[in-house]
Amino acid sequence: MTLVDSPPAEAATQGTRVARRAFLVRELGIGLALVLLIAVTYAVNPRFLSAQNIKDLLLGSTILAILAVGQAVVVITRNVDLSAGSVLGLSAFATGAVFVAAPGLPIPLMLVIGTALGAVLGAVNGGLIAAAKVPALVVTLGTLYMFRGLDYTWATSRQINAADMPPAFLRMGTETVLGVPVLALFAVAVLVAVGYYLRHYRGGRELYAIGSDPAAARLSGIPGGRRVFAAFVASGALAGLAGVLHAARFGTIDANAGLGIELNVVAAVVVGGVAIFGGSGSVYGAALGAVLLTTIRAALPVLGVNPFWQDAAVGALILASIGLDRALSARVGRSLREGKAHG
Amino acid sequence: MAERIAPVRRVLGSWDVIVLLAVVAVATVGAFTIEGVASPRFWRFVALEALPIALIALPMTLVVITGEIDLSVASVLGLTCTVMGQLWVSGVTSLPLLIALCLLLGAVLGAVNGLFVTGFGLPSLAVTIGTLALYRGLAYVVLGDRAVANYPREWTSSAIAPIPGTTIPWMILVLAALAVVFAVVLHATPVGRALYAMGNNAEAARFAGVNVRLTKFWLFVATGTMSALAGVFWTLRFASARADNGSGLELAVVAAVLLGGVSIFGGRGALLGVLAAVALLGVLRNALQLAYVPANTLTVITGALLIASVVGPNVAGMLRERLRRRRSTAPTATPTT
Amino acid sequence: MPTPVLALEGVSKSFGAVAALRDVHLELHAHEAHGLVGENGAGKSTLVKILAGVHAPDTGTITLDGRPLRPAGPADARAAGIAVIYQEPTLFPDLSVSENIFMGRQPLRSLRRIDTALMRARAAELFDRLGVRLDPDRPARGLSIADQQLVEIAKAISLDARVLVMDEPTAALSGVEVERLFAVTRSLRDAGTAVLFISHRFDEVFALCQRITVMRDGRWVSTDPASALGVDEVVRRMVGREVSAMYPRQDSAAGAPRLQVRGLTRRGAFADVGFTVHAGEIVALAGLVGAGRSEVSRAIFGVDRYDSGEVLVDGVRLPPGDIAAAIRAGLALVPEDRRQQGLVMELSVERNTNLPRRWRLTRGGLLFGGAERRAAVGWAQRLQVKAGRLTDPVSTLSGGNQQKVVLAKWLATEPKVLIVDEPTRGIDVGTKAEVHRLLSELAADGVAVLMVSSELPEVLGMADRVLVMHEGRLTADIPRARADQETVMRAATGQAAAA
Amino acid sequence: EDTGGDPGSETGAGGMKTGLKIAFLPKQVNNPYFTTSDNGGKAAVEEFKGVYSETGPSEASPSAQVSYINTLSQQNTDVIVVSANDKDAICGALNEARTAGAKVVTFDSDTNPSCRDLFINQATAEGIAQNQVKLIAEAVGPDGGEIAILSATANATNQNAWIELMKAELAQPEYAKLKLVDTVYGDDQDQKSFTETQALLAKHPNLKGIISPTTVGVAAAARYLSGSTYKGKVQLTGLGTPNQMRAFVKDGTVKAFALWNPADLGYLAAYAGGALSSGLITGKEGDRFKAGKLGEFTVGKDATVLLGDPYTFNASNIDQFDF
Ligand SMILES: Nc1ncnc2c1ncn2[C@@H]1O[C@H](COP(=O)(O)OP(=O)(O)OP(=O)(O)O)[C@@H](O)[C@H]1O
Ligand SMILES: Nc1ncnc2c1ncn2[C@@H]1O[C@H](COP(=O)(O)OP(=O)(O)OP(=O)(O)O)[C@@H](O)[C@H]1O
Ligand SMILES: [Mg+2]
Ligand SMILES: [Mg+2]
Repeated sequence: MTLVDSPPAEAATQGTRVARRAFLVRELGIGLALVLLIAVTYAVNPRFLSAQNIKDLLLGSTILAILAVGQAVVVITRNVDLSAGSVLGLSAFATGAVFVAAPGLPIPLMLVIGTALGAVLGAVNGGLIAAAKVPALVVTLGTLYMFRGLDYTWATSRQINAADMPPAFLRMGTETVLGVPVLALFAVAVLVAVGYYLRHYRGGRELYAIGSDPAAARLSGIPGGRRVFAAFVASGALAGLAGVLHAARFGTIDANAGLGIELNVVAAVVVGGVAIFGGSGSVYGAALGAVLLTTIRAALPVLGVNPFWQDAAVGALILASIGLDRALSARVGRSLREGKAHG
Repeated sequence: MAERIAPVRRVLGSWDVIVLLAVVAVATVGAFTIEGVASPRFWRFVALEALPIALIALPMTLVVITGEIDLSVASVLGLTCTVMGQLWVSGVTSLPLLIALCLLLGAVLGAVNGLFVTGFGLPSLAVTIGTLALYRGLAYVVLGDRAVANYPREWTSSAIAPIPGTTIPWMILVLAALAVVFAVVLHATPVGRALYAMGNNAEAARFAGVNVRLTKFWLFVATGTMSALAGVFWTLRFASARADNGSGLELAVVAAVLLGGVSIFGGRGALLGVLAAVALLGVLRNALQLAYVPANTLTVITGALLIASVVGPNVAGMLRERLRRRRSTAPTATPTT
Repeated sequence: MPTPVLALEGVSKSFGAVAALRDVHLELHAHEAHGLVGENGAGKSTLVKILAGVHAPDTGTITLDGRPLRPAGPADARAAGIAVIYQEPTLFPDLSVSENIFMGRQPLRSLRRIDTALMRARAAELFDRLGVRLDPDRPARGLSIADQQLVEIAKAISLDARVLVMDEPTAALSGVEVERLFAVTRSLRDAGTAVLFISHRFDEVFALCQRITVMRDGRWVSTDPASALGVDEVVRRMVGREVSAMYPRQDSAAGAPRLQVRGLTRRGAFADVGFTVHAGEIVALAGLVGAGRSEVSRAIFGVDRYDSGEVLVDGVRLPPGDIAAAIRAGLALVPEDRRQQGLVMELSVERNTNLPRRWRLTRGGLLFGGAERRAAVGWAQRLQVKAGRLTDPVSTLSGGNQQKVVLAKWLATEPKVLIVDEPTRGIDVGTKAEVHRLLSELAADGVAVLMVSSELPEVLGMADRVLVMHEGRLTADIPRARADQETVMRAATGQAAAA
Repeated sequence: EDTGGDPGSETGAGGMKTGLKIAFLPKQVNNPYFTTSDNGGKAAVEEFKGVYSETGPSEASPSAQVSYINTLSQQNTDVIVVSANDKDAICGALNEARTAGAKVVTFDSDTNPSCRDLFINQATAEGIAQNQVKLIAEAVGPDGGEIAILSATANATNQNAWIELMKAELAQPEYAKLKLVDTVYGDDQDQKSFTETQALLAKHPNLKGIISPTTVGVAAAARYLSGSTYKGKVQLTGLGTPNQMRAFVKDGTVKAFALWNPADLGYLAAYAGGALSSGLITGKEGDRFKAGKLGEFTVGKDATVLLGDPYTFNASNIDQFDF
């Protein structure tokens, strides 16, 4: 026979309240940082919030935000997709090439084509990772090279200029609805859709489960392989979409589109409070992270920061924000344990 | 998980040997089919190119085995270069002193990484993405758009001077010596055992008296120092200190480490394989360049190799299972970052 | 005899060299709880995993209601109506407790969206039924092992399955929790569920089960009505020999003070804990689950820092929070959570055994394979670790054998002070007696043993003195002579004035 | 002196050897500007029956370029025509190649004179600086105002030389009304140049004009302006290719911009290399050589050959060009 127990439950619940509040703060923290940054910059130079500049900020964030959402979906499953930049590059160039071949192509169809291309490339990643059971970081580092190489080989230093693409398409890159750029609307739509799915659908929750403990996920009968595969297809598709939007916004496309952006994306996701080891975080946070990074880059010159200091500043910010995030989750952890303990 | 891991591990165990054979194969085939591969100059160039990557790959291997990663190495290299240049123009004219100061700087930069990772318990992937930007940024702060190039001839030539009677740069000997040190530490000392242990389960390692944080901290310091050494070599070889020196090198290093059979999850891998992988990438790249293969194709090949390096062993492992007609389906962790 | 709900016929399974199951058969009937007992490594969990669809049998058939069943994975088995509680908890630390329970089966509302409110409500219901007080919204991270096990149980019960399989569900539970579990299980059984129950505690098996199957070395040995069996008979069939005394405590003269703990305090865990363990003494640290005993032992060993107080070994003060120093001073801790804290699962038995004393095995600062192997072999044999090869990863060993490796690894350091947290949790009778013999031998050799245990018979059977903790404070120090159930219980529930 | 390979002995037009192995090594492949100039070189090499090849790194870094220089010298190339990513970093490799028998001609971006035989200068730095400042002054108009420069990478040799001279030029009394307030770097990346432009305008409310002496930068800046409210209010000029700029000249974003003809640049470089390797010239001041359709050129001091003055494109003439 064994001894008797009396679990201190009230303490526990009170502990978790703290926890939930802190998790809220998690996204809030980034939001506040963003507001603060904008406020300061505005104080220094009011033109920072001119209609034109706000539009530019939103436009600037759009592509990174879409990539970040896709990346977050993957990171939540305790994986990573380093090939996002190369996928964007391929799809952006494809957009131009297709328009050169078929100038009359309807724009929605083009969006579909780009997204589909991205999805296929994502499927390559996901297939290798899920079927061959190999680490995502290695595979996507490999496809980062391969996709970019294919892009180069295909483009053979051809550049596709604004003149080669339908004006309507390029207008989409700058047009606004009630001051909000069309592209930004794409980003918002994507964000809300993905966010809602992850929160309110079984498939979405299972992604979190897989990231939280892959082995346990398997024992609970979650089709880990299929889910991870899907996550990479999604990430690829979003990168593909981002590619088309990139073409619309920048008008000129060469094989270098999105070169080296992958680390920015991962940074945005991490800054956005998505745990790099999976299981926690939200796409909203990731998107916020993307907006924050873009705003910083836009604000530093306005603040008169010497261009040579800008990279340093961005690096410092990344460190600061993951530090903050850690501090918060540490507090959560403590509140949980002490909620459970005595004295 | 176990029954999947076991056979895979057996293949991986010999993986470094496989990579080594691949190097030999490429070299021999190249020597007969591609004009110039047989010549000593070819190997001199390969050596010069591989050196900085190899230097950084040594400590990086240990870092990855403990389950961490350092993406800031190339930025450390760049920052060291600029500081070296700045010191030189501002009148530090003793090479030993310059080198000492640079290595010190590297150690400090590594220590900062180490502090963030072990002190504040942040994921190294995130931290070093941050310092990747930070250190590169600081490099621009130091030299801005300037490039420092007016080093004494004897310095620059001594950096790439060959071993008397050969075409092989003498720095290879330095690399070899360092490689032996790292290999012994990793494979034949209690420290090495601890590295593998903490790479698999840091908590259990801690309960067994391993000072996980301190060990990792020093590994990051080592990585910073070696990156700085690579930076010094870089500066002297190209006789030019610029803020963008060696940008993007981190991926090359990580690629080599992974191709060398080190598990990105930590806990598995060997130094021999990594060095072989560095050589393989170097030889392959130069040989194909000689064969007029365009840069873009080389990029594709690098990627393909990387993927093969992980898919190969795993598929081999699965096939072994099939052969054993073990239709077992134990839980296998989905790949993690 | 009615046709069984679930039947295994000639099932075999081997992992590489290890034959975990050989031609095993088993029949589970509705309205019946079926006990499965066997030594560590007998193949119980493997059998469970085959029922759960985790492993596919190499040979043999499973039939459900007379129809052949070939689950492609856990999902299939669950769909077929088989609910399983695995030996190791399988929770998602980042997700809420209620989501953990309903993962993959969350109740839905319109547009196939998850009905969070309903899910929370159902979870709360389950916890009431089990008499557990847990906040369904609480993340699983940070749950004690006991609480984790309870969530697992809630998960299994929520399935309303035809067959309920439980692999050592009680290993981490305290008396009340076990009683509630049994109450619920009985009601399910009476409602027609077929139950398979695995445990190393015979009192539980006999209390719950009508039929008992014994396994040995992966083979089926016997299946009989519980009424027709006695504990001794079961033990004999399990072990294949008579088990010597369960508590072979030879008295050893208590020597000089070895471990001295003074005023140890850690905010939120324990306060002002002070005691002394002498050479050759076995001191038990008893108390309710959650009394803070593990915390104390962790603090002593330097895993956790403490706010005040001091720890001395042979009169020498230990630097707080420095495990390496503690080990050098001759301290050893067999931790509570062996998988997480005791072992490096992917490393070989050998590497695990040598880890704490890797420095002592060096020659000229270097390690040599031969020395390591010899060092490991000795202890593996002494504790009769069942493993294919010493170079196999520990993850391939059975639960109990993994525990033996943990013991081996610490005994190998030849400690002056040995702290064992729940030393026999999840260990079979044979090994249990073995472990107890080991502990008293060590004591006889002058080792000071501090034994954290929730099993009163073990406490009373082994200890020279019994320290009792209640809510993080030391409430009693009872010499062997006066130690009996009531005194310990009263102290543990805080009814006794501190001794 | 041994030319490394064995170019066919019989000499062709103008005493130029045939079968010369001439390799173009741009700052980076996948860059349209260099593709145009290299194709110019290709045409020339075919004219004098040489063997043309183009190779190079996919990212514009000196170290990568060095690797390709080494490869070329191992392939016993007769002439290496290179645009330097760094004026010092590739010197060692170039000299090693020269001792192995190759002739080195730099174009577009020079190295130290000590490590090449000839530099083909697209236009004197002075010429470019004067042209650019003149264009922006005309565009901004008589009452002047703040102007800024959008450059390529912070380390680009030629860019920095031009910027220095522009500053000198702006110091002239006739430009007193123009005030250079900022210099930013687009790293010759379309996207970065684009966002840098946008930052410039946010930072300097009174900005009247931008000079972007790089094809990538000026195109990006033009595209940003044409899609923004600043179109027409903020003037832009720089060095750009007609095909990239056509749209923006037509929609009025850009009044005029300049460039030499990159195809001609490559063409001339190839001929110069051929002449060197055929021993027709040695690269000393005063040497003269024929460059096919471009006629005769004279080697200036520092072994430099000047292509000519930058050519100014505007709405009236832009449609006559296609590159
Ligand atoms: N995944 C695996 N890979 C290799 N061998 C395994 C694996 N799982 C179990 N084994 C072996 O199969 C045998 C039976 O293990 P199992 O876990 O079924 O024993 P058990 O009866 O559950 O013991 P315990 O009571 O300690 O839990 C053991 O010898 C073990 O080493
Ligand atoms: N890993 C953990 N994270 C958070 N809280 C924990 C953890 N382990 C234990 N606890 C909680 O800390 C309190 C003390 O746990 P501890 O295990 O020390 O008690 P104990 O007396 O050792 O009980 P046991 O008999 O389980 O060892 C318990 O309420 C437990 O729920
Ligand atoms: Mg078991
Ligand atoms: Mg405990």
